[in-house]
Amino acid sequence: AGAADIKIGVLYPISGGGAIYGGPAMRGHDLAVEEINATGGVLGSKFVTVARDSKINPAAAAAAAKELITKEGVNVILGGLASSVGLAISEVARREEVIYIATIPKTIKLTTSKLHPYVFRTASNTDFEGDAMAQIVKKVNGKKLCDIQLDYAYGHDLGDGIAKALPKHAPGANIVMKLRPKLGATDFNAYITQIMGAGCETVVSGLWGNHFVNFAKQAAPFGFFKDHVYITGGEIASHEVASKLAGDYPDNVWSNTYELWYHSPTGAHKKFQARLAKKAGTNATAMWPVLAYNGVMLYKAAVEKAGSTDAAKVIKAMEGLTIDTPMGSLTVDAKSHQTNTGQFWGPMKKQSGEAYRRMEPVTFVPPPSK
Amino acid sequence: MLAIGVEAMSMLSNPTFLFYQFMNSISLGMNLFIIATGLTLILGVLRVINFAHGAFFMFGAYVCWSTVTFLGGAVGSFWLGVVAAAVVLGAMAFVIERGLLRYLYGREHLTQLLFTFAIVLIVGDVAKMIWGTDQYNVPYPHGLGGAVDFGFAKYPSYPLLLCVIGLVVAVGMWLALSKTRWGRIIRAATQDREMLAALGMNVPLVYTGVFVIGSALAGIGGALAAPRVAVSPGMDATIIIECFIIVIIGGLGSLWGSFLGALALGFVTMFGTVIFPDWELVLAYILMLGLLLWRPWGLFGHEEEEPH
Amino acid sequence: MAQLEVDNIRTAYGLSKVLFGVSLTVEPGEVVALVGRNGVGKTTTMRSIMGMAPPQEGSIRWIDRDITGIPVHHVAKLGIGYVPEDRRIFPELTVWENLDIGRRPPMDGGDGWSEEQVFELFPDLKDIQERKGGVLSGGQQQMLTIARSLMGNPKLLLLDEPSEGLAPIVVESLRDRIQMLKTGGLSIVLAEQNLDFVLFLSDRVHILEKGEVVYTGTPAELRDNPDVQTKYLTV
Amino acid sequence: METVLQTDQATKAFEGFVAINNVSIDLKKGEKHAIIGPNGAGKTTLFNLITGHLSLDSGSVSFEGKDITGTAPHRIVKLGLARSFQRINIYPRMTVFENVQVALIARDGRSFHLFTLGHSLNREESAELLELVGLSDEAEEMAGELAYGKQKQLELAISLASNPRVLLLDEPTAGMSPAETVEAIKLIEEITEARGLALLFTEHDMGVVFGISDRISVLHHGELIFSGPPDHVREDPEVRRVYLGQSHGAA
Amino acid sequence: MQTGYKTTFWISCAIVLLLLLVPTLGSKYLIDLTTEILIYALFALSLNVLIGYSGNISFGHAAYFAIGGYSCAILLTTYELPLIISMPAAIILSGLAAAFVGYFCVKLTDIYFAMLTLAFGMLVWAVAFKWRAVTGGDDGFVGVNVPAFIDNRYGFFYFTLFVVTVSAALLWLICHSAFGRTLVAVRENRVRAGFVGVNTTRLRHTAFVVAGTFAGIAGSLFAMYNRGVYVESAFWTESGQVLIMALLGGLYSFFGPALGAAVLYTLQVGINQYTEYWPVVLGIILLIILMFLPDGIIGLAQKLRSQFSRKA
Ligand SMILES: Nc1ncnc2c1ncn2[C@@H]1O[C@H](COP(=O)(O)OP(=O)(O)OP(=O)(O)O)[C@@H](O)[C@H]1O
Ligand SMILES: Nc1ncnc2c1ncn2[C@@H]1O[C@H](COP(=O)(O)OP(=O)(O)OP(=O)(O)O)[C@@H](O)[C@H]1O
Ligand SMILES: [Mg+2]
Ligand SMILES: [Mg+2]
Repeated sequence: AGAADIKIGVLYPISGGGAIYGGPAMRGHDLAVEEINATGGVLGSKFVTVARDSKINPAAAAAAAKELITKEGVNVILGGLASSVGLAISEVARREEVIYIATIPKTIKLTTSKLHPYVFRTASNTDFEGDAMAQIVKKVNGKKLCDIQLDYAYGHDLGDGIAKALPKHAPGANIVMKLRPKLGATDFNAYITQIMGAGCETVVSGLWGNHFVNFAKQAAPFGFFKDHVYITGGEIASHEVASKLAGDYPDNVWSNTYELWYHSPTGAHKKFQARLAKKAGTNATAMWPVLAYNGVMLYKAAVEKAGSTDAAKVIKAMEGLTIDTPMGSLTVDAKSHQTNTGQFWGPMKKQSGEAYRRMEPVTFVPPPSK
Repeated sequence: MLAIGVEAMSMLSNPTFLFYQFMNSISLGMNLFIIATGLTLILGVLRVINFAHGAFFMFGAYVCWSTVTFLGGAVGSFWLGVVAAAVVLGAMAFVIERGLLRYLYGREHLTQLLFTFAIVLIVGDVAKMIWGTDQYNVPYPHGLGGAVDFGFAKYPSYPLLLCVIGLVVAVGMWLALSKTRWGRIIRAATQDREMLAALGMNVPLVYTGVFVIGSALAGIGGALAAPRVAVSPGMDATIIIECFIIVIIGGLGSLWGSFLGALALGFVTMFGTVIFPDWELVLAYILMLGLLLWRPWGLFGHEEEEPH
Repeated sequence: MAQLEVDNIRTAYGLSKVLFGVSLTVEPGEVVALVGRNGVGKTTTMRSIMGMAPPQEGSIRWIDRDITGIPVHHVAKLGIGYVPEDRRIFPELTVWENLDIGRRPPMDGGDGWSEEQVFELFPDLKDIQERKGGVLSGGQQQMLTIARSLMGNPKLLLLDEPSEGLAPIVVESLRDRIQMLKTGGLSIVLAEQNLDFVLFLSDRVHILEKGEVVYTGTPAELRDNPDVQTKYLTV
Repeated sequence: METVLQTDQATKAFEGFVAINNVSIDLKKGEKHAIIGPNGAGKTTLFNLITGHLSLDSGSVSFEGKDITGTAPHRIVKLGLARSFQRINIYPRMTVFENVQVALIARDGRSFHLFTLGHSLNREESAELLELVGLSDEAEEMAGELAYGKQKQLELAISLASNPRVLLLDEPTAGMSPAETVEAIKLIEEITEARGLALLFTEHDMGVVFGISDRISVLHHGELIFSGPPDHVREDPEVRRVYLGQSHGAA
Repeated sequence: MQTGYKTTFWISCAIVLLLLLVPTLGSKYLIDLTTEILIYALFALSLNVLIGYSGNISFGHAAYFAIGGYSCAILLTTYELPLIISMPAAIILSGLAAAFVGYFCVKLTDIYFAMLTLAFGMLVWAVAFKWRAVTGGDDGFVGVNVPAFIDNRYGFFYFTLFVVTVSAALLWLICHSAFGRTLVAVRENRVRAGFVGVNTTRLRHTAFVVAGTFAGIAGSLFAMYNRGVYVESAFWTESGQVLIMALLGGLYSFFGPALGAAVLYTLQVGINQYTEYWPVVLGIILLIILMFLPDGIIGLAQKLRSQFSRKA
C-alpha cells in the first residue's frame, strides 16, 4: 500500500452495433487488470480501470478520452475499435500528452502519417494482413482474383496492402475485379452475381463480422463456395463467427484470427485460456479479449521497466520493449511504435460430427520482416 | 478502377447476369416492402413517424432466432418463429400504445417522433439485456436453402419466396384497406379522429389496432429477414432509413406508393452498384432527392388541402 | 322523464370557463333550439353533451342513464348524432365513403337510413358520390355532414348551425326535411343563427348569454317578445 | 366608372369537371358587387382564381388594368387586393394583436427585416384596426380561442391590414348571429366607404346581399347566368328557380 | 413586454458573467465540458430558428455543422490561412450550402421537408466520407492547425464564449425581429401568411439559411476544439441528437434549446460514466420529459413560476 492507484482509461464501444466487439474486449481487459492486482500490482500500486463507451463515434470518443484525462486523471488510455475512433483518441493523447495504446484499430495511418510519441499499437495493421493474404493466394495457386472490400478506410487500406504484396508472393495472380460494397451493407446479391459473372476462381476480401455472415449466407444458395476459394482478413476464423455460423459456415474459406481457444501455441496461452474460460463461463471464448489483455500487459511491463508512470519515461521504456504474451513474445518497434503482432491463418474445415468449423492446420504468420 | 467499371458494365449485356440483377432487384424490393408496409400503415393513420420500426424489426429477428433455437431447429420451427415474432411485437406494441403513446396523439409531430426515438433507445437496450451483444444465425427454413433451377440459371429459393410473400402482403393490405369497412374507418381515422368518435367509432381501439398490426408487420419483416442476415445489435439502424425513404418516395401512407417505392429502391440499389459503384452510399438518397424534386409529395402523395 | 336532461353543467377549456350552469331538457320528437350571439356557448353545450368537452360540474342524463364524461363514441352509440358547425367531413374519403363511415343500424331494429333516402334529401350529393370530400364546396360539405350523421340513425341529433353556408333554396328544403324528421320521431337540439329557421322548427327556444340560459320560451312567446329579441339577439 | 378588377372568360376544370366556365365579371371602383349562386356553383373557385390561389385553365384576370394572370398570391396582395376566407383562416396560436401586427409588417415590406425588433412595430395601427372591427378587448387573447364570429372579425381585420383597394370576402357573415351580422355589415360598409374600397363578396344571407350590394352576379354550374342590380335579380325567374326559392323570391 | 426583454437581457448578462468565471474554478474538465456545451448550445439555438420559429423539422441540420467544421479545418490546415479568413469563409460556405439546399427543401413542408433535409444531409455526409483526399474520409480530418492564442484550454474557452455570446445575441435579435414574428405567423398558417402578402417560400428559405449559417459557426468552433472533424458529425443521428436537445429545452422559447443542449450533453456524459446501458436511461428520461413536460424544461419553469406568482 501507500502508492496511489494507477488509473487506466479504457474506451471500447459497449452500446449499439459495436458492442459485439467491445463487450468481449472489456472482458479481456478486466482479466488482465485482475491478474496484475492479484499479484501485487505494479510498483506497489494497483491498476484501476475507468471505462467509457467510445460508441462508434470519434467525436464522442474524443470527448470521453478528454474527460478520462482531465477529470479522472488517467495515466494511460487503451482501446478503440474503428480506425476513425483510434485516430481521434490518438489526437487527444497527443495534445494532452498521455499515452494511448491502440489495441484493435488497424489503420496504417496511426503508426505512419499520424504517428506521434504518445501513440502505440498492439493490434496488427492492414499491411501485415495484406501480406499474409498474398502468401495464401500463392499457396492455393490463385490466378484470377476478385477483390471485395468494404468501402471505408480499413477496406481500402487492406486492398492496397494486398495489391502491394501480390507481386512479391504471387506474381502470377491478377486482380480482375474490385468491388467496394458500403460499410454496413446487408444485401450482397449484386456483388455475389458480379463475382460469379467475372469468372474469378479466387476471392480476396476483408468483409468482417456481420458483413461476412450476410455475404456467406446469401452466396451459399448460388453454390458460390463450390466454385470459389475465399481468402479473407477481418478475423473470420475467430470463434465468434465460426460458432455462430456453425453449419452455415461455407467451405473453401481461408482466414485469420488473433487467437483460437482450441489452439495453444504456448503454455502461457493454456493458462490464459483457462482463466478466460472461467470468467466467461464457457470454454469456447472469443478472440477480442486477448487484444485488450495484451494492451494492459504491455503498459504494465513498460511502467515496471520505467519505474514510474511518468509518460515520457514510460514511452522510453516501451520503445523496443519485448513482453511475453499468451500468443508468444511481442516487441514494440522503437520507431513506428507498432508491435510485431502476428495472426493465425489457415483453411476452415468441417469437423467430423460437429457443425462447427475449425482452422486446420493452424499456421502462425508473423508480420513480414523489413 | 475505370477498366474494372467497364468490365462490370459489359456484364450487363450478359443475359444471365441481367436475369440475376433483375431478380436481385425484385427480391430486395419485396423484402424491403414487407418491412416498410407496417411503417406506412402507422404513418398513414397515426401520423407518427415511427423510428422504433427498425428496432421492432430487429426484435422480431431475435424472437425468431430464439424460437428456432428453442425448438432445436425442427422442421417448421422457422415459421413458428415468424408467428412468434408477430405475436411478441404485437403485444409489445399494445403495451407501448396503451401505456404511453396514446397520451401524445394531440401533440406535435416532433413530440411523437422523439417518443419513438426514446422507444428505439429502450428497445435496443432491452434486446441487448436479453440477447447480449453476440450475433446469431438463423438457418434457412427447411427446403429453402437451395436454389430453383430456371434452366438457363439458378436462383436461390428463399428470396423468391419473399417476393411471393411481398406480393401477398401488398394485395391483402390493399383489399383490406380499400374494400372493407374497417379499411375505410382506418383511413377516416387518419383525417379526423374526433369526428370519427362522434360517429360512434371507438377511435382509440382503431389506433391501438393499427399500431399493433404495423408493429407486428415489422416483427414479421425481421423474422423473414433473419435467414439472410446476421441477427445482431445494430441491424435496426440501416433498415429504418431505407424504410423512411420508401415511405417518402411512395407518398406518405400510400400502400401502392410504398410498394413501388420499395421496388424502385431495389432496382436503383442493384443496378446502381454495378453502373455507379462509387455512389452506392448515396444511391438511395439520390433516388429520393430526384423523385421529390420531380414529384414533391411522392409518387402517390399530394399536398394537404388548403382552406377554401 | 325527459329523453335528454342536461343539468346545470359548467364547462371550461383549460382555465377559461365557458359554461356557467346550463340546463335543458329534450322530450322525444322535440326540437329544442339554442340561440344567442357568437361565443355564448352554444357549440360548447353540444360538445359537452357529446363528451368532447366533458363538463367539470353538473350532469347529463340520456334515457335514464348518466352519460356525463363517458367517451365520445359511447355517446354516439347510445343514439346521439352530432353535426358540427365546422363540417368536419373526411377530406380524403369520397362522398359515398363518408356516408358509409356514418352508417350504424338503428338501435331498435328496423331498416334505418339508406344512401338512396339520404340522396333524396340532398339530391346535390347524388351526382358527386365519387368526389373526395375535401374538394366539395362549403355548402356541399354542410349537406354531407348532415347526411352522414343521419346514416347513423340517431334518436337525438345535435345540429350546430345547419343552415350556415347553404343557398336559400336549400335552406328552405332543409327546413322542410328537418320538419319531416321531427315528425318521424327524431329529437333535435338545434343551434342556429337564422331566427326564421328556429322559429319555424322548434318547440322550445333557449337563449344563451355568456354561458348561461337567460330566456326560455316557445317560438310564439319569443316572437311576441321583441324586448327579449332586441336584448339578446339583435343590437 | 373605372373598372378595377376584371376576369375575362375565366375557365377552370378539375379532372374534367368544369367548375368555372367562361366567366367574365368586373368590379368598378367603389362598387359593392355580390356573387351568389347555389352551393358548388363555383364562387369560391372564382375567388381562388382571382387571388392566384388556383391557376386558370384559360382566360385572364386583370387588376387596375394590369394583367395578373399567373401572378403569385403574395404579389397580388401587395398590389392591393386582399381576401378573407370562407373557412376561418387565422393564426390560431398567436394573439389577436399579433395576428394583425404581422399583416401590417408584411404590408410595410418589413417581413424580411432580420434586425428590426418586431415587438414595437405598427402597434398603434394594430390597435386601431382592432378597435375598428371591435376586438380591442380580445387583443391579448389567443386567436384560436375566440368564438367563431369573433374569428371572422379578426379575419376581416387581417385582410384590411394590407391597405387593399379591393376586398374579396367569401361569406363574411356566415356563422354570425344576426346581431353580429348587422354589426359586421355596418362595419364593412363603413370601411369600404371610408377607404373607398371596391368589394366583391359572396354570401348566402339574402338580407346581407340585398342590403348592401350595388350589383349582383349569379353563378350556376360554373356559368354566369345573370348580372344586374338587386331588384332585377329578385325578379329573375331562373335565379329564383335555382337559388332563391320561395321566401326570398317572393319578398 | 418591454420589461420582459429587459429581464432577459440582465439574466443573459449574469449568465455570461458566471461563465467567465468558470476557468477560475481550477478544473480543466469543467472548462472542456463548458466549451462543449457552449458549442452544442449554439448548434441547438440555430436549429430552433427552423423548428421552433418556422415550424420545419430538419433531419439534416448536422450537414451545416459539418460543412462549417470541415471548411474551417481545411482552410486553417491544408491552406494554412489565418483564422480571421478561415472562420468567416467557413461560415459563409455553410450559409451558401444552406442556401442551395434550402432552395429545394422549402418547396415542401412537414414530413416531406424533414426527409428532404435528411437526404441532403446524408449527401453531405457521403461526400465527406468519399472525398478522402480533402476530408480524410472516414478516418476523419485529424490535426487541425489553430492559431496560438486559442491553442490552449483557456484561450479557446474565452474565444468560444465570445463567439457563442455574440451569435446568440444575433440569433435573439433575428428571432424577435419583424422577420421572426412573420416566421411564426408562417409556421402557424402558411396559406394565410401568403394572403397578407408574405412570400412564405422566400421567408422559410431565409430562415433555413440563417439556421445553416449559425450551425456553421458552431461547427467551425467544434472542429477547432477537437483539432479534428469526423464524418460522424454529418450523420443523421447527429441531427437527431440536436433535435432532441432543442425539444428537451423547449421549442417555443428562445433559450430553451440552449438549456436543452446543456442538460442533454451533461446527462449523456454523466450517464456514460456509470453504465453501458446509457441508451435505456436516456430513453426513459426522454419519455418522462415527453409525457410530463410537454413544453420542455423552460415550459416547466414557466408553469412553476406562474403558479408561484398566482399564489403570491
Ligand atoms: N378550444 C377552446 N379553447 C379555449 N376557449 C374556447 C375554445 N373553444 C371555444 N372557446 C371559447 O368558448 C366560448 C364559447 O364558444 P362556443 O364555440 O361554444 O360559442 P358559440 O355560442 O357556439 O358561438 P358561435 O355562434 O360563434 O359558434 C367562446 O368565448 C370561445 O372563445
Ligand atoms: N380541387 C377540386 N377538385 C375537384 N372538384 C372541385 C375542386 N375544388 C372545387 N371543386 C368542385 O367545384 C365546384 C365549385 O366549388 P366552389 O367551392 O367554388 O363552390 P361555391 O360556389 O363556393 O359553393 P358554396 O356556396 O357551397 O361555398 C364544386 O362542385 C366542388 O365540388
Ligand atoms: Mg358555435
Ligand atoms: Mg364557397
